[in-house]
Amino acid sequence: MIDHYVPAASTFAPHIDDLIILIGAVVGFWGLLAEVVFIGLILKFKAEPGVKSKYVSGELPKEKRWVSIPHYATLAFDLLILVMALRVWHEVKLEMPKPDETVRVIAQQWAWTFVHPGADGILDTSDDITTIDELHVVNDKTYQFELTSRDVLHSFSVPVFRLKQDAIPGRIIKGWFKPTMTGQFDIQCTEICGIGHGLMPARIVIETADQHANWVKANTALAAVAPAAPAPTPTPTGGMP
Amino acid sequence: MSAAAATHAEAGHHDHAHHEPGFIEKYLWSTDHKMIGFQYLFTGMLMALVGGFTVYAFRMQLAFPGVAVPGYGRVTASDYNALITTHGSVMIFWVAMPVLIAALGNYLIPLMIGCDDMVFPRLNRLSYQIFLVSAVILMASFFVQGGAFGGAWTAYPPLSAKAEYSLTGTGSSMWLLAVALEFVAFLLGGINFVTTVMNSRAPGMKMFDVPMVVWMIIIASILFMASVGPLVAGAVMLLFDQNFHTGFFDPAKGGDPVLWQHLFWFFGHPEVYVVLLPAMGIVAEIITVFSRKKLFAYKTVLYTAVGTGVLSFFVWAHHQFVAGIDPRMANVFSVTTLLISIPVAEMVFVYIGTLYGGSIRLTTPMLWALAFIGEFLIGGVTGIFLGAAGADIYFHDTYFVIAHFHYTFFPIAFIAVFAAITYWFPKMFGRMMNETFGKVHFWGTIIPFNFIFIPLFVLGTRGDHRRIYDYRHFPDLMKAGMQDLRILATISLLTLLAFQVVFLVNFFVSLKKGPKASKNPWNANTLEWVAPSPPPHGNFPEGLPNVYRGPYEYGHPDRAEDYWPQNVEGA
Amino acid sequence: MSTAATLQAQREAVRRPVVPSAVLGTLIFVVSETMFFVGMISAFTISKAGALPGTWPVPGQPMLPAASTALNTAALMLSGVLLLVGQRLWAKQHAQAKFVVLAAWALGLAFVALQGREWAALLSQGLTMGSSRLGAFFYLIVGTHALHAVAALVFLGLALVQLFRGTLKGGLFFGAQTFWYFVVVLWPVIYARVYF
Amino acid sequence: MCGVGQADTEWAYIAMTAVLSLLPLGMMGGVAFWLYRRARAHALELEPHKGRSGG
Repeated sequence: MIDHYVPAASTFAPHIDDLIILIGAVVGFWGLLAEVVFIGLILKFKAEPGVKSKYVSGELPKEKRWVSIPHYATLAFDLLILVMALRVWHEVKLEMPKPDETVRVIAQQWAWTFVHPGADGILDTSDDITTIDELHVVNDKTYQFELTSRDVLHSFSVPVFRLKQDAIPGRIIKGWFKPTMTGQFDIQCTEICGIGHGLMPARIVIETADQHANWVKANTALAAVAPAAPAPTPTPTGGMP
Repeated sequence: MSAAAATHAEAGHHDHAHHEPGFIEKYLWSTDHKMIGFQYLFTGMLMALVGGFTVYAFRMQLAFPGVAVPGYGRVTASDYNALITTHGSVMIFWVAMPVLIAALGNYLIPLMIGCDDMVFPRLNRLSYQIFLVSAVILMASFFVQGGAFGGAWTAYPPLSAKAEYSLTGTGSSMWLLAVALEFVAFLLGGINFVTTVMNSRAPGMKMFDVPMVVWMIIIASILFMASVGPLVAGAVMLLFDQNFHTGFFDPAKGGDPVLWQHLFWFFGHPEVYVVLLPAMGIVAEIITVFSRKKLFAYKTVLYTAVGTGVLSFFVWAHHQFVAGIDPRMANVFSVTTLLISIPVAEMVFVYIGTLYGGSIRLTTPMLWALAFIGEFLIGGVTGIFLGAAGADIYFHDTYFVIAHFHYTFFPIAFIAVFAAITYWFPKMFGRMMNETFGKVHFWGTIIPFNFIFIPLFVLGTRGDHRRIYDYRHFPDLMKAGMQDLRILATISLLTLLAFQVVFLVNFFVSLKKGPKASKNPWNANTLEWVAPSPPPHGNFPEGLPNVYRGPYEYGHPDRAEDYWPQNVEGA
Repeated sequence: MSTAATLQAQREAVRRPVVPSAVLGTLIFVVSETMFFVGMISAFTISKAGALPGTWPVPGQPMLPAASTALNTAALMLSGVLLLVGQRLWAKQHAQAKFVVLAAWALGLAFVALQGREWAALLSQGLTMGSSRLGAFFYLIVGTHALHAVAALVFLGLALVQLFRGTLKGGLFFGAQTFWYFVVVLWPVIYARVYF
Repeated sequence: MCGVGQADTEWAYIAMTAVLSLLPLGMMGGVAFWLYRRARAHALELEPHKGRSGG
């Protein structure tokens, strides 16, 4: 339903979609039922000359049932939704699978800086690749991200991953994702961060391992000989499967 | 002389050359609760125009980015932020709160509990004056250097704390000062409401004879007063951060930006129920009168309202699921958030149950009250998506959230208020409103309203996020059809705004030329209908009414008439 | 005019409240005020808990004089107790009441004065609102408390003047007392949380 | 586990949550209960000075 418009490109994205559909089904059914009963009652009991309204206090147990039964139904369905919602929540935010690689995401007014670990796969070494507004990851690899901000609050949102996390200056917040599809998608800042908030688009590029290796090689070489010859920026290919 | 003339003079601001002595004492310095209610009502209506104009300007920008908006000009990024911030703060703090609680509370409480005035009338006057000052400060912030504050109505630091981040140093301090003053005003008002209802009820009126709307305003006031303290503390701290270089919320100085969010939402969530409950109360009054039915399970409604109030203190962190708080807290707050759906849903069930077996008259106030139930239900059920932590990861800060809370706040701040104004207009101004105009306005508001926010639900599920002034920078958000949905929402908004002219015309023409209203045009039971229309100073010239029964005795089998006013003696 | 008279009589009959309106109003106000202080104190608690190791107490900043403030605290507590005694005596229309209340008021004034001296010392040692988080919170919380203390002393002073003139009514005295008790009861909480 | 900032502030946040949420309810509940008792005493036409110590 949602992935028709926004592709589901991470391992947990389909679970979030399923949860949304489940909630939609439950509340949609009950909400619609309530609306139908409500409108039905209005139509059925429209004033007619000579017909006096019924005198119902609603205090008798027999009458109260009309409220208390839906009340328990609400409780039961709430519990169902809760269990499902918290399962997904734990998967996305509380569990941390062993990452294959770590990327650093630094937000500031009004750009994203991404630090990739480079060929050795370790951050804070000399072959780290730093990019602005473009994050390169490999399909099917588990990533840990370290999110921070240089000035105000920002929020790191990748709609295709169904992932969102606020960035807080002075703190490093960790999270994870595992892409399941190659392609280029939006990264958005979803926390208002000043007048350039609407100008903070970034892209995530999900590549195959080979494409990524090429990109790493090109950029490492670029970094090493940077003053000499600015090599053409590699344009990673990749599209929707 | 009459209240109608008084408010007209106040609203029109052109009656200064008036022959009656002491214009200011009479209309601006009055301690009469009705006059103070009108002052709040008209200030609120004026601020609603400001809120309406801001939404017009930024919705036009969203539908037609970069094109000069007629009547405003080009909306720049900083304008856009100032407009959304002002829209949010004005609609909640300067429209919903003053109209629902202060205006209706001031006007209705003494009349409905059968007393002549509030117990602290001068405190009441002071409350309005502080409120007016706060509104003036907020409006003035548009004209200072840098313009009005643009950090959204939630004002998260460090953006709101430092001028070099927000670029609106003066504007953000003025915004904060205005909000803090506004809270002081409502604090004074709230003390008054609770004390009045405790101590000045008409002879014979027991606690369970108090009409539901009065109960709801009282519970809302208590909620407000118990939750506002931490936010005022936070506002003081933020003001110090802005102006005296303290570092309460500044991570560079060891402060904690998330702390503000806790202080803000600790108030911010109860605030939702602070405005919801009075709206629910208004609807209870109107649906009982126009379906000629006793309110289904009066005590249940009361208990669910108290239950909602209690639970509302435990749900606030659901605004912060992805804001960097401990993710384990989401377990607790998801549970409490879904639990609060139970009392609120129960209240809606009770109202639906009240309709059963009634003799329903679809007058304009009744249409508004019924629309409130129908639309609020949609707002309520869509909240479940956001309270469920797992789904909130995706929906947080998207248009889904916007659509959801407008499906709650629009019914609260406008639908319920229109219900209240059309219902109590005869009492307030002594004249009837025009029903045809009322119905045109009703349909002209309800239909476009749904066409504004249903597209926004769709946009939200497609990942459209909030507070972006130009979506053309985001390729994924400009996919097929998305801009069309934005245009649809904007055109619906324009339609909705246009139909408000019908209301204003109806309101002001009826004020002058409407047919005279009798004491009790709707055959209602509650005590305000015992007083003349409009009530004079002191409310009950024939003496305070004695109360013999609860407020909802409609269709009693022992009576020939289908209503039984609270003050009429009888077995 | 007879209708006005009957109305007045009726109002008197109606308003035989469970608790006087002044009492109830003050009580609600105090509840709100308590939440205001609790907001600040919990903010302080979080900020202190979030300090990195070695940054609390703030290096290079003076320590808060917890020991000498114990004296201020004692003065304030005694003032509260004396006011309670004064209230009892006043209720029994005892002649000594006014002197007891005066003593309570003077002790309250002493508290504010001693606090002022402490502030002057801290300021001269370099603890200001902008110098550190401790300074910011200290002056914010203790300063707000001091403002409340001054306001309460003003009201209590008014009541005291009326008491000596013999024109004191219950409403003012009750309001001032409630406010003063609030100031007194709040202080140990602040003292325990902020100074240590 | 991920997403946590400074671990030391956790207990403080939880304590703050508890205090901020429970205290107003406790205070309001206390006032309501006291009023209820006063009202009952009032209704029974007991001596008006009876409940005075509660103030």
